[in-house]
Amino acid sequence: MKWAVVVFPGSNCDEDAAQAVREATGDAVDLVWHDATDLSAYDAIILPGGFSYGDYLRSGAIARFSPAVEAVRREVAEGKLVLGICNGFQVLTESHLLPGALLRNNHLQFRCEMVELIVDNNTSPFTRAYQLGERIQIPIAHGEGRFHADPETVAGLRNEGRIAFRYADSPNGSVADIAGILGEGGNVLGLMPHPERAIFDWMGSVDGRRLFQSMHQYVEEGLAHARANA
Amino acid sequence: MREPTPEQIRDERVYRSLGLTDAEYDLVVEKLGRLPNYVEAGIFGVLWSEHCSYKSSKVHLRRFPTSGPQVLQGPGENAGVVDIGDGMAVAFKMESHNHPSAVEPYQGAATGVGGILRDIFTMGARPVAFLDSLRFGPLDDARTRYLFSEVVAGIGGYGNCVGIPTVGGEVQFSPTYRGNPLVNAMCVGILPADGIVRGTATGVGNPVFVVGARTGRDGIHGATFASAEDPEEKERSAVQVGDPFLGKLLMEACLELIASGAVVGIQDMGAAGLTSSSAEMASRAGGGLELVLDRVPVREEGMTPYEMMLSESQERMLVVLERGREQVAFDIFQRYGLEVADVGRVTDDGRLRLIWHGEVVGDMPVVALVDEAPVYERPIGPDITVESASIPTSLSAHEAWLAILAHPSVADKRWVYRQYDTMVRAQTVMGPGSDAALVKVPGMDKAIAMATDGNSRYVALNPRRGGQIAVAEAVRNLATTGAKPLAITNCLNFGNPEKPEVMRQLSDAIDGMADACKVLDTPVVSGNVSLYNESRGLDIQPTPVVGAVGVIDGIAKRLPSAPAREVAAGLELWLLGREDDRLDGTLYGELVCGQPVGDAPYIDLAEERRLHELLQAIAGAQVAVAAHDVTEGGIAAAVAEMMIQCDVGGEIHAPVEMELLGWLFSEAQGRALVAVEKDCAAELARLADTHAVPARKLGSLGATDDVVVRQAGDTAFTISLTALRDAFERAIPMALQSAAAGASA
Amino acid sequence: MKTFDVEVRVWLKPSVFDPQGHAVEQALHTLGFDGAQNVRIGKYMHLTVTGESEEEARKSVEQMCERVLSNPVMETYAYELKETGV
Amino acid sequence: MKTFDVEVRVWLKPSVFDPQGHAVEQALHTLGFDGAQNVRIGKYMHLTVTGESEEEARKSVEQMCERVLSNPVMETYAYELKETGV
Ligand SMILES: Nc1ncnc2c1ncn2[C@@H]1O[C@H](COP(=O)(O)OP(=O)(O)O)[C@@H](O)[C@H]1O
Ligand SMILES: [Mg+2]
Repeated sequence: MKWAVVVFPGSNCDEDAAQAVREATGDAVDLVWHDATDLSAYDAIILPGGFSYGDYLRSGAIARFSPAVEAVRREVAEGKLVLGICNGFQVLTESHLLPGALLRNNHLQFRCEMVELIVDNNTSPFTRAYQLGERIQIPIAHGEGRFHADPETVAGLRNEGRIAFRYADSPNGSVADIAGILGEGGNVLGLMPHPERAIFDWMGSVDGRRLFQSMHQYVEEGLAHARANA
Repeated sequence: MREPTPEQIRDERVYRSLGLTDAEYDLVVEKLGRLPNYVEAGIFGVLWSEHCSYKSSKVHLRRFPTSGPQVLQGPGENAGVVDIGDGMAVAFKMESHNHPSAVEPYQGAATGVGGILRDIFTMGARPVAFLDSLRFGPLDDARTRYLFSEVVAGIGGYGNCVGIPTVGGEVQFSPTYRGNPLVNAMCVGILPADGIVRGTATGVGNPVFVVGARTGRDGIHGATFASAEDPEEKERSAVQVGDPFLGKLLMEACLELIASGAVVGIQDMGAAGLTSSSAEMASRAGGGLELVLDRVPVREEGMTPYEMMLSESQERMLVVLERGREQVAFDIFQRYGLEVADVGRVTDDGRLRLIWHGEVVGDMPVVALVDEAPVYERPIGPDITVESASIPTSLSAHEAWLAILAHPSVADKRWVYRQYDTMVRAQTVMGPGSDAALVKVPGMDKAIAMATDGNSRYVALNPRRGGQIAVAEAVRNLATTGAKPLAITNCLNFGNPEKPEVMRQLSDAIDGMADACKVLDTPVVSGNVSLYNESRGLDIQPTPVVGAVGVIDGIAKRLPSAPAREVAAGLELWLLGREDDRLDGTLYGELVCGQPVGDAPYIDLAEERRLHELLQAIAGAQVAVAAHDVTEGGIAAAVAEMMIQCDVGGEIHAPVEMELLGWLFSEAQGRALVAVEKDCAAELARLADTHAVPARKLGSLGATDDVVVRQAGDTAFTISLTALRDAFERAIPMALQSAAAGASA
Repeated sequence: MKTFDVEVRVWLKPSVFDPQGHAVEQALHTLGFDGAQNVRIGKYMHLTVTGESEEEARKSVEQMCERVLSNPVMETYAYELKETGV
Repeated sequence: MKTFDVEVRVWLKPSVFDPQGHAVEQALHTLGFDGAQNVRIGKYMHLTVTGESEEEARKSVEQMCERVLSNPVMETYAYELKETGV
């Protein structure tokens, strides 16, 4: 399978995401500039962390107008996998590919540290390699990660099993301790923590690997299936 | 406003407001062979300022050792460069942003980080880490809490956004910094050993470009006022605002441009903006530059040549390209949405010539501007007499232990560094919280080690020995992780150089630093001097800050500063280095007496070097589980820090012949604490023996949840690890609880 | 073509917690401004726009506000517009 | 005791560079809002204060603005105040 990592002006975890994909899956990854208008050649697309457009105005607010995000929208409709990490999650909510919004942390500070997450869904293409209820260690690094949505939306997310990860101990005041959510079709995941920073032993955790491996497995199975049917 | 004429500048002594003394003005007239006009006088003023010309410190800085087989680029360029083997090199430098941070802490700190970042990537290096060394007054003061909170937010605000991890640093608090905080930022970058780019404007006819942000009226005279004595004057310079987003794009575009091979020379427009970048680039090439100011992209209408030359707008670079390859630059910068303007060309007549509206508005010999800037042998005060003091032991060991861990200089700095992205780039092997940070060289089993240090209490008491200790501590931090130290950078933060006693401190501290650099084989490859750190006539304690860089081949060898909790119980604790019970220069002494007392702590540089070599050998042979150096707060603090970090108590034994209190809190140098498995202890002792370093089993981890101190077989006292942890972890957050009160929205 | 001065205010909906407003309120109380209550902090933007008519300019400002300057998920906006130099 | 509604606007002094305004302006142009110029972004604050008289309330708001709500080194402010429920 083939991965794309979209690079917006100000993205800064693009290389990190590519390194993680290569390391965890051995797959090929392209860094794709934000003016790309066609991403149909890729099986999975990552919107990486960073500060696209300096996070000015609101994080993700300007990046969402990129041609690449329009291309992402089309691929989402096609059922492709799209993973937004940190700033990528913010871009996804700003572009309404995911519900809600990410607001300034309740303590007003940027916060970078290892946190514990609880896996709340292990049937999605992103989480199938985890156990339900499993506690995993993944670092966060954000100033605007407080997930907000109106109560009906949150109830909907809960009922539809679209809360993928929750914080064991919320570092930012997110509603329902939400750390990551799935899109309606289950093929979009946005999460504030950085799985690409939990890949090697020396990073202090390797729990991020399985997220990329889940995606790999899911896509490869689909590809194998398609080949068999062809 | 009309600019004063050359005659008015002379008659009304306008040059004084431009930072020139009467004698300096006369020298300008002599060098020019005529009266300078306003823009010329302004240019001389900033280039001959303390900040740009190092006129008070230059004669002393020459005493630093600056060469060695590992040095690829010593002082004089935008940053120093050292070889780390396997074809790779690191570029690094530290810089102060003290005065801007005192006026507007968030932006002052942020632009300090942005400035040092540009110094690194101009060398052709990919920046991979920041460190920050901070000094503030005591936290009981609302203004200090505001400064501290905002400086930390500003460092994070810039560093996090540009995507470079802040992996280490230090913060110390002392009344000496109440009116004059220190903000020193260090940046480290990686480059191929044969890929160094320099800031030289060579090749007659080559085009010169201004790239990045537009030039506005920000910070005009920042460099001159940074050196002015009058704090009111310092404040007059307009606040510069950093744009980390633009900084990130500029970095990527410049690195791409450098990789294209079209760059002849490149330099950051830091202090004194276009003036210093153009003059310095021409000076290094021994040539000249002609700038057409009408072509400089400006942010505001009606800007004069004077304003354009002196503006300190952030995120700008001056680039000389190979003629005929301009299109490469246009293409790259356009893709990043950045402005690029062809503003002039390289000449061979040795002059900096400025053209505006078709007229020559400035024409000065480059040599006079840069190389022949005045150099002062300022009067130096008499030798500082140092006496060892007997320090009252009025604080019990128990009380002192808690008080020292709760002293904000020693206490846990997590409140600070968890506001920094310490892991972006996904190469951080050890971040803040360890003795030195380790950042992997991508694709190699090799990491760069780095740390900053500088204890002004020692320098205030005994500048020479304090200077030695500043270097030794920084370098020891590297060795403690198992890394091989390579070189240092530094920031010399001192008071008013016009006072002979300050010059004595500066001169002696430099001698001490040089002593240590020689013995420890860590030459000085870059640095920065910040003078006039004073408020209301009171100078700060002399504060040389050292940034040390080393390398570790094989990251599995690294030594963390504490064992993992699961393996801690049962480990033996060993002390490497000599036993000592003198309280000279200690934090204990300062807590008891309310000020630094006695001599600086003991140091012997030869012993120090043997310890560093031993630590590397221990790491190389993978004999130990963890190592932590013994510094402020002595053995007591070091032991507590290790136990708090692994969350396991233990016991330690003081030698019979030592005064217990002194032994616990002595800050004698050249020592480290090592945690080893029982089976490895003999090998550790053998290695110590071959390196001629005293080594003694100090105690062990586990067996108790508290910290038990024994002497002569008896339990001297027991202190609760929980109490120590609370003191250590809560001190800074608690002091800041009311910080919101001082902060503006 | 006419030029208009525009002031846009954007603030969080009442149902959304505003930690910054909360922190400022606390700071005000600490400093003795006890009467300060219900502090909410939003954005204030100033810009100029051009248009053939005021109506056209308003339309364009509204579009900017809805598409870019505010996020309806958590924010509300208001603006004022007046021709410059009149 | 009377209660007043207060709106405070804080913005960067004209000589101070506003990177956020600059970036937003560029974004507006990319989206086709070519006429948008001179974008500057500041803060908009809403609060209530109490006071015996309007004069007293104004004095206290001015103090708040100078000490907490704005940073006089680089910002300027303006405010409007009116009695609530009147
Ligand atoms: N301002 C800071 N920025 C980043 N890290 C910091 C800062 N201050 C302290 N630290 C980190 O906290 C740890 C303890 O600092 P310090 O007590 O100064 O260490 P040491 O005594 O070993 O020099 C170190 O890992 C250091 O890098
Ligand atoms: Mg240390």
